[in-house]
Amino acid sequence: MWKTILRRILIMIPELIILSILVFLLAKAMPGDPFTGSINPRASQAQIHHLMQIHGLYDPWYQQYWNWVVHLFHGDLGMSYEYQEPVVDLIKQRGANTLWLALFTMVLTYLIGLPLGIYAGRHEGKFQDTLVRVYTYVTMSIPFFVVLVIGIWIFGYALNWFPTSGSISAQASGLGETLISRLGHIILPGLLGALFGTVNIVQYLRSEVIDAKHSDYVRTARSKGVPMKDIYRHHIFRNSLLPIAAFAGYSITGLLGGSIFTEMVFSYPGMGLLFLNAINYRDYTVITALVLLYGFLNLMGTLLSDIALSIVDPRVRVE
Amino acid sequence: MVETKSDQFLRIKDVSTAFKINGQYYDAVSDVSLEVNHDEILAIVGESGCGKSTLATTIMGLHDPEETKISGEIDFEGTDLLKLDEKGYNQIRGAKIGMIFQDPLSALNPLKRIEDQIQEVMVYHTKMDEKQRHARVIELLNEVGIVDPERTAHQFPHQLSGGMRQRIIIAIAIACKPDLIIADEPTTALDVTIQAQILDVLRDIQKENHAGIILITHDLGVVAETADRVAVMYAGQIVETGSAAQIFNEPKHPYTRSLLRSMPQRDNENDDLYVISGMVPSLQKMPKDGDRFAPRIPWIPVSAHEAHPTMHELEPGHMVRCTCYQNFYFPDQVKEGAGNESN
Amino acid sequence: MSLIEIKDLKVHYPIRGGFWNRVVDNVKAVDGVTFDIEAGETYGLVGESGSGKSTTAKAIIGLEKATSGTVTYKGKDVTKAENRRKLDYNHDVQMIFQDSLSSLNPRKRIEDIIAEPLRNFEKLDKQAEKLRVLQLLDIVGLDADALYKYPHQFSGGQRQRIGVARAVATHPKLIIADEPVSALDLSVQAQVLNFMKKIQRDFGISYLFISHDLGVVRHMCNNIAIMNRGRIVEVGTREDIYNEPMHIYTKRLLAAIPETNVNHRKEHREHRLEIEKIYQEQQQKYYDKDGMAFPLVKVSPTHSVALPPEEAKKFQQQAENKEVNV
Amino acid sequence: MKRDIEDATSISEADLEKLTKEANQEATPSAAKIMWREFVADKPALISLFILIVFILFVIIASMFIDVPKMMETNIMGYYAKPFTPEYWLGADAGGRSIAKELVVGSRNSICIAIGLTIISSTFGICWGLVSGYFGGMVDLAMQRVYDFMMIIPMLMTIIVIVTIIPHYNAITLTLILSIFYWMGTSRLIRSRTLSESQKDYVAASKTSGTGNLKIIFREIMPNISSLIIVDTTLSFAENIGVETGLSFLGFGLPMGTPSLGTLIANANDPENITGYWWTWLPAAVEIIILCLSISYIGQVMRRTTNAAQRRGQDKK
Amino acid sequence: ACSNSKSSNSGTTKHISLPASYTGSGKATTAGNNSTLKVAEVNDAPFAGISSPTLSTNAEDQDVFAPGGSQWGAIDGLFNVTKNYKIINGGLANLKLDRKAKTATITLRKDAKWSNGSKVTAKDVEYPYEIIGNKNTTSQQYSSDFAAIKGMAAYHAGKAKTISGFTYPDGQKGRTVVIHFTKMSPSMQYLGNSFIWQSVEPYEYYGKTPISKLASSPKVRKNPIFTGPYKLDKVVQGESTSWSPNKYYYGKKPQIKNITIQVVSSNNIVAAFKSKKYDFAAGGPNVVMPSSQYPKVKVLKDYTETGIPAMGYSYFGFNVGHMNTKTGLNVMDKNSKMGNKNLRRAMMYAVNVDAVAKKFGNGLSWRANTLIPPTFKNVYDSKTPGFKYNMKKAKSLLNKAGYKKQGKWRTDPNGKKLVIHLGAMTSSAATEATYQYYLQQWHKAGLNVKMTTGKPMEMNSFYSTIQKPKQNKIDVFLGAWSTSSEPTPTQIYGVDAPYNMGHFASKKNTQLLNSLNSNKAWNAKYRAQQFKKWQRYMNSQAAYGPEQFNLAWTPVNHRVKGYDVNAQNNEFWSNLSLTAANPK
Ligand SMILES: Nc1ncnc2c1ncn2[C@@H]1O[C@H](COP(=O)(O)OP(=O)(O)OP(=O)(O)O)[C@@H](O)[C@H]1O
Ligand SMILES: Nc1ncnc2c1ncn2[C@@H]1O[C@H](COP(=O)(O)OP(=O)(O)OP(=O)(O)O)[C@@H](O)[C@H]1O
Ligand SMILES: [Mg+2]
Ligand SMILES: [Mg+2]
Repeated sequence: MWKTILRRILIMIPELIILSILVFLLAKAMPGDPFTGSINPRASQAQIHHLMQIHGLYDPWYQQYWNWVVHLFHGDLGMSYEYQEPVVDLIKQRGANTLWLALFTMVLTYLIGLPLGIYAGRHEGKFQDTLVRVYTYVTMSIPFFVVLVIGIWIFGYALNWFPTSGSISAQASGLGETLISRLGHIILPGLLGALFGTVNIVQYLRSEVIDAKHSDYVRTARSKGVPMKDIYRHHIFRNSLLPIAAFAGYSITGLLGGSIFTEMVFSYPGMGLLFLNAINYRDYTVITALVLLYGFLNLMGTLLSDIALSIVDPRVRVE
Repeated sequence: MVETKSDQFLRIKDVSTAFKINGQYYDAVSDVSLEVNHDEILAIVGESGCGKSTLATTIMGLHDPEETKISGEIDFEGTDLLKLDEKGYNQIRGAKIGMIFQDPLSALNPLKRIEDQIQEVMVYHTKMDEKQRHARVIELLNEVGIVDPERTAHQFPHQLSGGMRQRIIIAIAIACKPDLIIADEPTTALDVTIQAQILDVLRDIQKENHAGIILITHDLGVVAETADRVAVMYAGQIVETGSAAQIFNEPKHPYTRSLLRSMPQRDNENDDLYVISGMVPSLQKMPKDGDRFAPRIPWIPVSAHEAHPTMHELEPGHMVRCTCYQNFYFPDQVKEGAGNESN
Repeated sequence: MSLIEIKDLKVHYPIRGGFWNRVVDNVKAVDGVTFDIEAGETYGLVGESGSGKSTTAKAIIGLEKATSGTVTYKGKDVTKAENRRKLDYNHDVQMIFQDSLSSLNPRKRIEDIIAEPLRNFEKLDKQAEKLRVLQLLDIVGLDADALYKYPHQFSGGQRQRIGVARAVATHPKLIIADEPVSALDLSVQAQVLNFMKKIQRDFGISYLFISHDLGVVRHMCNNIAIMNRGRIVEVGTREDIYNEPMHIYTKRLLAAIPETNVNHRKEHREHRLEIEKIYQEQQQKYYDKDGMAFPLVKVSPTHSVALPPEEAKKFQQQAENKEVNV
Repeated sequence: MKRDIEDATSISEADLEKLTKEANQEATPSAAKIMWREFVADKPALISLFILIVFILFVIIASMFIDVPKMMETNIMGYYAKPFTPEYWLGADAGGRSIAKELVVGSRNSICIAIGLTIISSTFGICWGLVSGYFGGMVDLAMQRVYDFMMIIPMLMTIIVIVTIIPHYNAITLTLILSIFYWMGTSRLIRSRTLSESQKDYVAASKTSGTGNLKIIFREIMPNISSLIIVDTTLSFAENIGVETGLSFLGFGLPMGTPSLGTLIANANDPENITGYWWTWLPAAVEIIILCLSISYIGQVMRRTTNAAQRRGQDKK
Repeated sequence: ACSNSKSSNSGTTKHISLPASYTGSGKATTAGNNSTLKVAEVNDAPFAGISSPTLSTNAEDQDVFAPGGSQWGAIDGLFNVTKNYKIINGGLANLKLDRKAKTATITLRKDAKWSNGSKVTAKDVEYPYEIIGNKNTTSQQYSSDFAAIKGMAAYHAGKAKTISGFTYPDGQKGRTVVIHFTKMSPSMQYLGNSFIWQSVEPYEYYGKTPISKLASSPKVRKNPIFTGPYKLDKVVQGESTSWSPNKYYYGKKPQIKNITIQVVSSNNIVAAFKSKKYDFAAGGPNVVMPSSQYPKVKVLKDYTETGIPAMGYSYFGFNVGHMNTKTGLNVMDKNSKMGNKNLRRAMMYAVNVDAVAKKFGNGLSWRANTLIPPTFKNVYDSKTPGFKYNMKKAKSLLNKAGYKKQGKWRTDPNGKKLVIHLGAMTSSAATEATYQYYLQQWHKAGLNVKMTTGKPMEMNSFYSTIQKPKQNKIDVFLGAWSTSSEPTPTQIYGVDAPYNMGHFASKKNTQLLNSLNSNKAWNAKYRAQQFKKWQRYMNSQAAYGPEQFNLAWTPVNHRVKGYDVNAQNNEFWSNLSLTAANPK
């Protein structure tokens, strides 16, 4: 088991290296530089050259890449040009926000999705099932950002139930108030994200439940005299839930991807918004760091899922 | 061989099972009557699609009531199973009737340990505590011939070979010492050597528990080796029943005779085998009336068949459907080389 | 000269493991198999599940790469792909599969299925091709209206016959039949077996007939090889095997065949249990310390058995003596 | 004893025509026909199909009659004109451009991108999956590594970076860029099906019949997973409409002067526009919802058809 | 309240005039003043959070930390000013310029204190210069003008540890600093000039933090100290700041207990005002409320719109030369495509900026007539006509200059095909619509004008193209400048200015620009006169054509009293009070 994980991690390393080079080159290939954007007539061209030199932006790319890698190993992802702050600190702040939102969304997603999927599967073909399926159909057909825009407008502005921007209210002080304020800011985006994100879970779970329902081992269980409701509990739910639980690793990465839309619409200062800004400001260090980080998270997500699956499913367990 | 009434603990009377296909019901099992006695193995044989499994699952009450229509009477130790509700059935399934399925891999929950799967049946039908149940599991595994029961109990289905899995299924079926065991093709997926072992196990269990066994198979060899009584099924109907000796030594119904004749045996080593022309009709194409086997013996004139075939008792315990057996002959016995091909 | 000679054929599958996922061991699916098939005969290959029958068949026809050993056809080693190509090997050697449904492409019409080898090996024009397909259908006893149907519209026996028609299409010299009837009902099985015999009579084809049903093998084959754990433990004529089985494994296998004679069922069972007991006792003796069978020893001109070394010596001496005598 | 095939049968060239005719009468309807029947049986799906086809045709034909550069010209007088006027019957946007016309052209652009993206990425994904799954071994291993690598690339972010790098991008380049990142799902699906399909005996039969690898892949295996391909392609088409739209919403989609459903919906970025100038975004949003709903409905029907076909295949075993 | 731009005259067109101040009716209440003033910072990205005006590079940071200074744009500001941004006494420090000695003496007031209670010292006045000039600084403020301070160049090159041009008559901890210049400039009298830095930095408080690390240090980001009326309570990174009165503030006592400034994206701002989440938008005279939102905001009953002409303008630039990289001077190319003055003028006349402003500006923009924004009333030339739409004139100018029509398009005077490329940045839909409009107008005049890449350019691509010393991809471009409170345009249009991206250079231009900083210009009248002369000259050359001026505006909630963004209001924050506990 541990060996497999370790081997997987070893395989990850070259992938990460290639990704980092790719990302680095892509970022470099973007037009403009971090300083032209904040063009200030008072700053002389010489000063900008000076700044470019300090930041090593005139070096050949491999040199820059090498420097970057060396720093990376010291836990230093460089300075954000725009924010004048170490990228690590920046990502820590924003990452915490995104993580909050992502976790909250995920919890909600599963809280909504699991019962719904099971319910639909259990009542396959009945009215309730049709209702759930209509919900999944419609949600699936609306682009995520339309959901967000309509959601923020109704609940944020028209009804004024939820805050519409930021991650915390400016007035909140003290631990309790801070927590409540933070929660208040992620409820709406989290809920919208969850409503959207449940679709896959519901559909997957529903068909898993239906498959399990018709499986031979359920027939065996019935022939043992196990009442149907216990069969659901001990056999069907368990067997259909486990693969889904194992896929949680993947769904985290999915959520992180979706965060770009959520954060943009809700002006929520997380990594997605940071990325969009970094793109506009040509904040290379931030761009490379973020893409690499997301790549790394993707990797971890798959790894986690694999591990979870092998724990959960004896068939893929490695002896 | 006349049995007293009390020995017949399972009496199936005029049971029909119909499946709903495109809104209409079609009989897969029609008017089947059978008895099973204590201490006996009743084999049901027939080609694929004859309704053997359907009959078995009907007895077990495993059909979805919305998709099937079942009529008749299944008297099991004094209760009519078909009148039971789900709750009542659950007290019988596993406790009084055990079932063994054909595909031993898919019949086990892949995510549960062997031990848990065997224990489950005890949880619902006995008052044993965890410890007792474990002891019983080990006992059962020994009984079905598993060499290292403690280890096996702890394993998952995929870690076992096909023969071992089938033994587990048997262990589950006999865990509560049921009076009746229904084994639906328990050895079809297995090698001959393992098949022999499994059949041995079944027989031993039956002896020990005085259970009755319904053994479903299409392998006549298996029947000949194990069955006390045989019921031959064709197209949802029983066409012949009798003791093993009656069926194998004096087969009467054309279908039984055809089946036996199509087996490769020592005495027909160098000849062509006999081939039954045509095939089992699908449910929708099942003839409503008359002898269902008639289309497959076209050289026998229609007049030889009964219009509404019924069972005829030839000897005590030996029953045959339709009187056509009296006029039956194999085509090559009259005309050389005719009709041994078909499609 | 034999039609095809298989010599010391080995097929090993690597088992990967350890930290670097390197090959740590091999599954010896086939481990040194030697036999010849004569023209026009049916050669039986019997053994329990996993003994390597299918793998042998696949290696012979070229679906599986042989790890070592040779398969000699027309004087060339056809384990090499280029030799197969040069000889148009698959024109002469064809295969019938166990699962008739899976061996016919469900998306192709019968015409295209049967015509496939024709299109590859004999460039016929459209009309001639269709005619040939119709003739083949006729040979296997199917009507012309099967031409544009799909495999799933046929019964198992009919499908297996379509498989035979395809195999026969190029007029091959050898057909390898890997458990052609194990999935079929009794009556259908009879149909197909009859059929294979008829074709053999008509075209003089050889079969490599693989099965684990000894009853069927007895019905079909002249020469039989018993396989166990990747090796052949006993070879001989039908009579050799059925009447004088010498290897404990063969004996056990034969004893396990269900007997249709109800009257002797008790005796039969006792016999089986006895053999089983002997098997459990003598098993050690008949296999080397790796659990593999010993090399074959000739016990009669037609009969060879993988006997343990001590017993083998006896026979070897006998043979030498005979040679001296001659 | 040895005979030729001709000798073993009574059928000769003379019977050919008669027998062919006989065979034709018994010929089984093709899969396409079965699918069509399924559609006819399912009225909502039929309506969906009808809507979709008519809509796509309408959009493509109608947009031919629209002079796009002229349409995209600013008409200062029409600034946020209200809908249901003779000139702007769906109103106008901030540039005084007719929403109705933009909708037609935008739909065409979005749909064409989605079609292009679907065709390119699906074709690539299918070929990739087929080759990888069929050959297995080292080929598969190497291809899987590439796949793994593609999977860890944060897609949306990388697309945004690439879009900002390319100075002169248009609908075609955008489609190509997107295609780089949207083949993996398909390829995985196809690969796993190909793997199991390759194990089946008919592939072995083809090999022993002397058929070449490529022919086996594309003529034997591919038709067998065609139902999967059709369903997957349909569903990814629906998804792909959203891809371009989402990017345009973020501001990294189609360039200015090329309207798309996404640029239209992006009008809703301003919550005030949602009510104030609802006509600027609502029609596009409704259109997307209807399109995607119809497509997924069609996809469901196709999925059902293929399942039924499979079931039918297995029943007679 | 007074409105500065009421007068519209020949040079400009009509536009909405908004008051620069607002006072809600009723009396300020304790409940109101004890509540929180909610200010919205309109920005699509989180702010960077650099509180130091010396280090920060963007307007958002200046805005969210504004209560740390007495006025907008004057965090830790030193000086009070007049309505023309002329420095006067009475602020944190007084300024005395000595032209003969070439010194500037800055004297801090006695009660000048940081919000942590420590004294503002002379060193604090000097420290910004060290930060700006430091070799490893992250500040982007260093300009060539600083070299006029003695020793600055040496310090900037890393040759000296200190800047020798600073002396402290009563020690570094004292109250007086004398800056020694190599030359004096009349612009030194005005706030925002590029010789004298306008704010202080807490030297002691920063302690040993190296200058290169200053921008990321918690002392700048998390717990900065200020000299203004409010002290910072909390900063939520990138999102909001909250403030309470600074008891050490030297000036007028602030009345409101709490202020929060929170980032709101431009898309959401109207909806936010509609649901009364904010009192007004941050930025004061530089507030950036999109003009497209004006009609939606105008209808809000509980808000009154205020506005002031923005310190900036947009313009058309024509590429007429290149930058000689050796000498660092811009050179005009006589034969360049846009070298013909009449062609440029014709292009200016062909576009109806009035119409554009009216339609897209919602009345908040108007056609600019010159390259100096009207806020600077003393130097702004309202009489210059600019380029009022006149297609006839445009055509005749072209005809006269020899741009004859051949087929659809005009050719250049040599009969060669003429294709002109317009470079413009991606922007709002409305702005991009105006690009299309301009193209249409030029086409009507017979000029084949195309967008450089066929579409608006992304900002970075735009600048990297146009800032090349020599380029021929962009012939005409649309740009915008915001100016500091001292509008001398030398660094934009000077012969050595790198931002003179059209590379316009002429003797007359150099001469006029030099005269703005000449000795004579100490005379305000002369200076104003030269400013106007320059404006007229630029119009006649049309190398840069003014496009639009606009109002910086914001709605102000009716509970707010004393909102006044006029320059002379040196106590912006202290003058504010509230009449209710929540926005009405
Ligand atoms: N759930 C069902 N719905 C509709 N038809 C069914 C169903 N189950 C079985 N059938 C049909 O009923 C008939 C009898 O099926 P059954 O499985 O009982 O046959 P069997 O004798 O057990 O055959 P096998 O030997 O193949 O197991 C077949 O024609 C089958 O197609
Ligand atoms: N591709 C493979 N990789 C690894 N092991 C394999 C592979 N194919 C077959 N084997 C192993 O080789 C052995 C022989 O398999 P083979 O299929 O030849 O047996 P068989 O005699 O045909 O059995 P059956 O009767 O079940 O068809 C088995 O143990 C099997 O697990
Ligand atoms: Mg069955
Ligand atoms: Mg095999």
